[in-house]
Amino acid sequence: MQFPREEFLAPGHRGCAGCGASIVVRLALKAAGKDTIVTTPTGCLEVMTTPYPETAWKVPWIHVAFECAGAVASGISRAVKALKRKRGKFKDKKINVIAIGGDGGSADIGFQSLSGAMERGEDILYIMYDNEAYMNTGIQRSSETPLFAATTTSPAGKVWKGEDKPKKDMPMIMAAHGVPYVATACISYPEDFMRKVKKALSIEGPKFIHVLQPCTTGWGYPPDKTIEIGRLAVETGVFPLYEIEYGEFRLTYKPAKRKPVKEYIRMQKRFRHLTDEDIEKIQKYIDERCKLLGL
Amino acid sequence: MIEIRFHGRGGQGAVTAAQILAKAAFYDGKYCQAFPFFGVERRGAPVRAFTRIDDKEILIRSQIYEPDYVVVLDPTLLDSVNVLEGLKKDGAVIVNTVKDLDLGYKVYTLDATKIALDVLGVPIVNTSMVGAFAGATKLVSLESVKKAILETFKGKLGEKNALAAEKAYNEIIEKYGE
Amino acid sequence: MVNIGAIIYEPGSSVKNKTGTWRVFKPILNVELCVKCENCYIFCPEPAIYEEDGVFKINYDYCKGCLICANECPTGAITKTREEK
Amino acid sequence: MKKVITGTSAAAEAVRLCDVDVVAAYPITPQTSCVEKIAEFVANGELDAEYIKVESEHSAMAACIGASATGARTFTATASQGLALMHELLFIASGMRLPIVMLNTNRALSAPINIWCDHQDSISQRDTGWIQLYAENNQETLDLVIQAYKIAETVLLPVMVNIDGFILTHTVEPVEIPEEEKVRNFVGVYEPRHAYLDPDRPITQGPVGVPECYMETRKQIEEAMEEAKKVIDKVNKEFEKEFGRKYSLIETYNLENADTVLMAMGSVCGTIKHYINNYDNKVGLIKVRTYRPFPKEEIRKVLEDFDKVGILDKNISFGMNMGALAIDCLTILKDKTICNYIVGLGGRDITIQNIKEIVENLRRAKKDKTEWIGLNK
Repeated sequence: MQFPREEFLAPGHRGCAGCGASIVVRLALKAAGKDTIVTTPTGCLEVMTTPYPETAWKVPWIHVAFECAGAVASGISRAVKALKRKRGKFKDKKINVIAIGGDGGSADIGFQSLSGAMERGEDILYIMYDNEAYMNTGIQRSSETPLFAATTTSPAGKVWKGEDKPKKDMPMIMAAHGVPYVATACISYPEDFMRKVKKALSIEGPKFIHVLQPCTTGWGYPPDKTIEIGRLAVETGVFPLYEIEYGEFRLTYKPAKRKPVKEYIRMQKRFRHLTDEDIEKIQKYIDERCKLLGL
Repeated sequence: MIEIRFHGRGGQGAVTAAQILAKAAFYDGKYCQAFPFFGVERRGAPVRAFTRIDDKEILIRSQIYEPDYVVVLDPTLLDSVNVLEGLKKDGAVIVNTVKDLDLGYKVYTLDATKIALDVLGVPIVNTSMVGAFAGATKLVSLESVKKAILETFKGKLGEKNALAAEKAYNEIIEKYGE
Repeated sequence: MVNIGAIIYEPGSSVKNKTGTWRVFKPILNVELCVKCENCYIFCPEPAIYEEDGVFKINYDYCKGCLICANECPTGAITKTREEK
Repeated sequence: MKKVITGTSAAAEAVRLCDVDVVAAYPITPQTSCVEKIAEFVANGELDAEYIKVESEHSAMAACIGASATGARTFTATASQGLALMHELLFIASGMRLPIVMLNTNRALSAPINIWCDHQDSISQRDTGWIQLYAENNQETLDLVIQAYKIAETVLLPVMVNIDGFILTHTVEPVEIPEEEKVRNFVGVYEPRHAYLDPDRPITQGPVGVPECYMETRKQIEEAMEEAKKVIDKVNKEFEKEFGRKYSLIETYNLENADTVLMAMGSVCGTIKHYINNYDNKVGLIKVRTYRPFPKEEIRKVLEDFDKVGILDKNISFGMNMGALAIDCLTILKDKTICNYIVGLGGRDITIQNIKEIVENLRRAKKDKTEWIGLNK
């Protein structure tokens, strides 16, 4: 495969060395192309790409607040519709309206606005880039923080073993809205992610892609391992890749043999407090989930 | 300035009656204002609505405390609500009832429920009572009342309601004279 | 002068910010060993790897030295060295 | 054409006449009938707009921001808790300089929950960088919404048109509805000059405002507010020329005959005028129609020959025991006696008797003070 060479995210942004969020954006926009408007809620991505007077974005982009990307994207999408119909603007072009929000801005504080947009049937693609905690404010627990992961608000201590709840199942919640397309993806599988973005954009109505994005700072691993860890999340079944198209579930990647979760866990500082027994609990949880999905 | 207070129950259309009366006054070339008592009442609860009519622009925004007229859409309210509260000494009351009433004021009564049932098939008396008010007070013309009703209710429903108002108007004239 | 509404009219103007100075380790690409799998290109978070005249190159003005490229290179064509400052 | 309609209908008519592109709607008493009426217009093809049935007021404002930033003319309406929920986004709308127009139907804030009128909701948003206009009646409501688009799109600031909940929203009275063509010529088509999301011109809106630029953005908003006074004045005059109804930043009533002056905003001004006409023609009124930007010079000028003023406030700044209008006037009327009358909170009716009490109290007053009028014993 030859990846499209056009870049819509410019270098010079302030992301950490080894940042996965910028890889999400590069891949998504290579798939979406030029005729795209992006909105990003408050978060790492917004902060690292737009300190005035410089912007890394080469597509029209807007940030409004933390909890309203779904509504902002709705407003953009409807404005494009109205201005096309009433004033002949945007010519005949199909304009992609994409929201790219973190797990906090999407699954927590932005959940209501996202749910509203999905339920209303807005013609938007919502990409949740999931790094499993509030990285922008310094690694606090979100509803996407996995079981036993230590964050600054779910620290490992004498009593606590880190986060006490598994991840909130966003793609399934989004699918329950009856939207035409839901998918999971991981930056370590760029062809798969880009194919899903393209497919989503070919469908009219609300679309949701949950993309796993390892975070060197928040997860505690050397920056060169961002892609390797993402790959392990998929190969261990911790983060299965699938899509739900018009209600039909389909695995898009099935590892020949799932690797032990331990391989994934042991690479990350956020899990370093765990005993083999604890990891066994995670393994059991993941096994059950994989069984449910046919993995 | 003439001030009118309507008493009804939630769902009977007292607010609409006040608005139709205001519109009728407007069609007669007058200034008008109509508003409900801003309550949290639901269907069935006693409600109030108000209309002001004047030859000059109406500027006042306070509620009505000393009405010139009181219109009672539901006779059961006479037992539970002081419908005469603040009514001016020379004021009058128009009541939907089959009984003869002695309220210490000039009273006009009619069986608006019967008119409503005959004409509309439902016991909603608001339009009949506006017709009765026009007949009793001559403050607005029957023609304008009918026009206001036709503007408020579209099509057949409007025509039926206009007819109910006319019947009530005539019944009052018949009973109390011009 | 700040633009009205703090709007930025120059797309991709972050290129003015040379993030290459952040680097501790420097990736070196040996073109001889490159099989053009594009891993380094597509996984670069900056992006600081580009294709020119049929070969991939690293733009050291922006490369922050994360070394994802080296980690993902299947042939060992990218090696790390200490940045000499 | 003159029609007998409510205040919310009057605002909805204005939205239709202004050919608004995107409407975001969420119900809240006493605003709801406004977005219901607009829904009717859209459903019947009388207004060609995208109507977004959002799931909260927060999303209503967020959708308006997104739509306005894409170059669409936008509208939403709210009240009380809804406006409070929008709070952070109000700063964003003005900070991004988006000409959004919003109807706020003034209503008290919880707790205890209260659906009736006072000005605490909009006054609490005083410093969000929105132009705030207050209407006295339904005609003014319609006229101000039309003018709001022209003002907003000229100075690039959002405009909040405030009307008293129930007192105007649920009251019908005759309103002149201008011809559609005339209004459309008056407001024109919105052509965004600074902000619109378009792939052919990829701009970045809402970036990180680092300390090196943030303060300048605040100064620019302040300058736009100052400019807005001139623009509002100009739009008022153009409106009068086109539609015959006269508007100004502040309005005076019977000041020339007055020995006693009251100052107020919104529908209570009507009650005061009624009082003047029927009970006491030695009272004058200053009606503040444009509250932000605050018409300092204009107020100072009309009060030149008076040494005291009675200011009615339908809001209270807790811990100051004064309302906002009076507090604002403290700074511009340093040489005058300011008597502040807190009235009409949470739907407490403001009666003719109350006005009389205020006037008598003011005539006796020797120094600054605050009185709560109409409290139950």
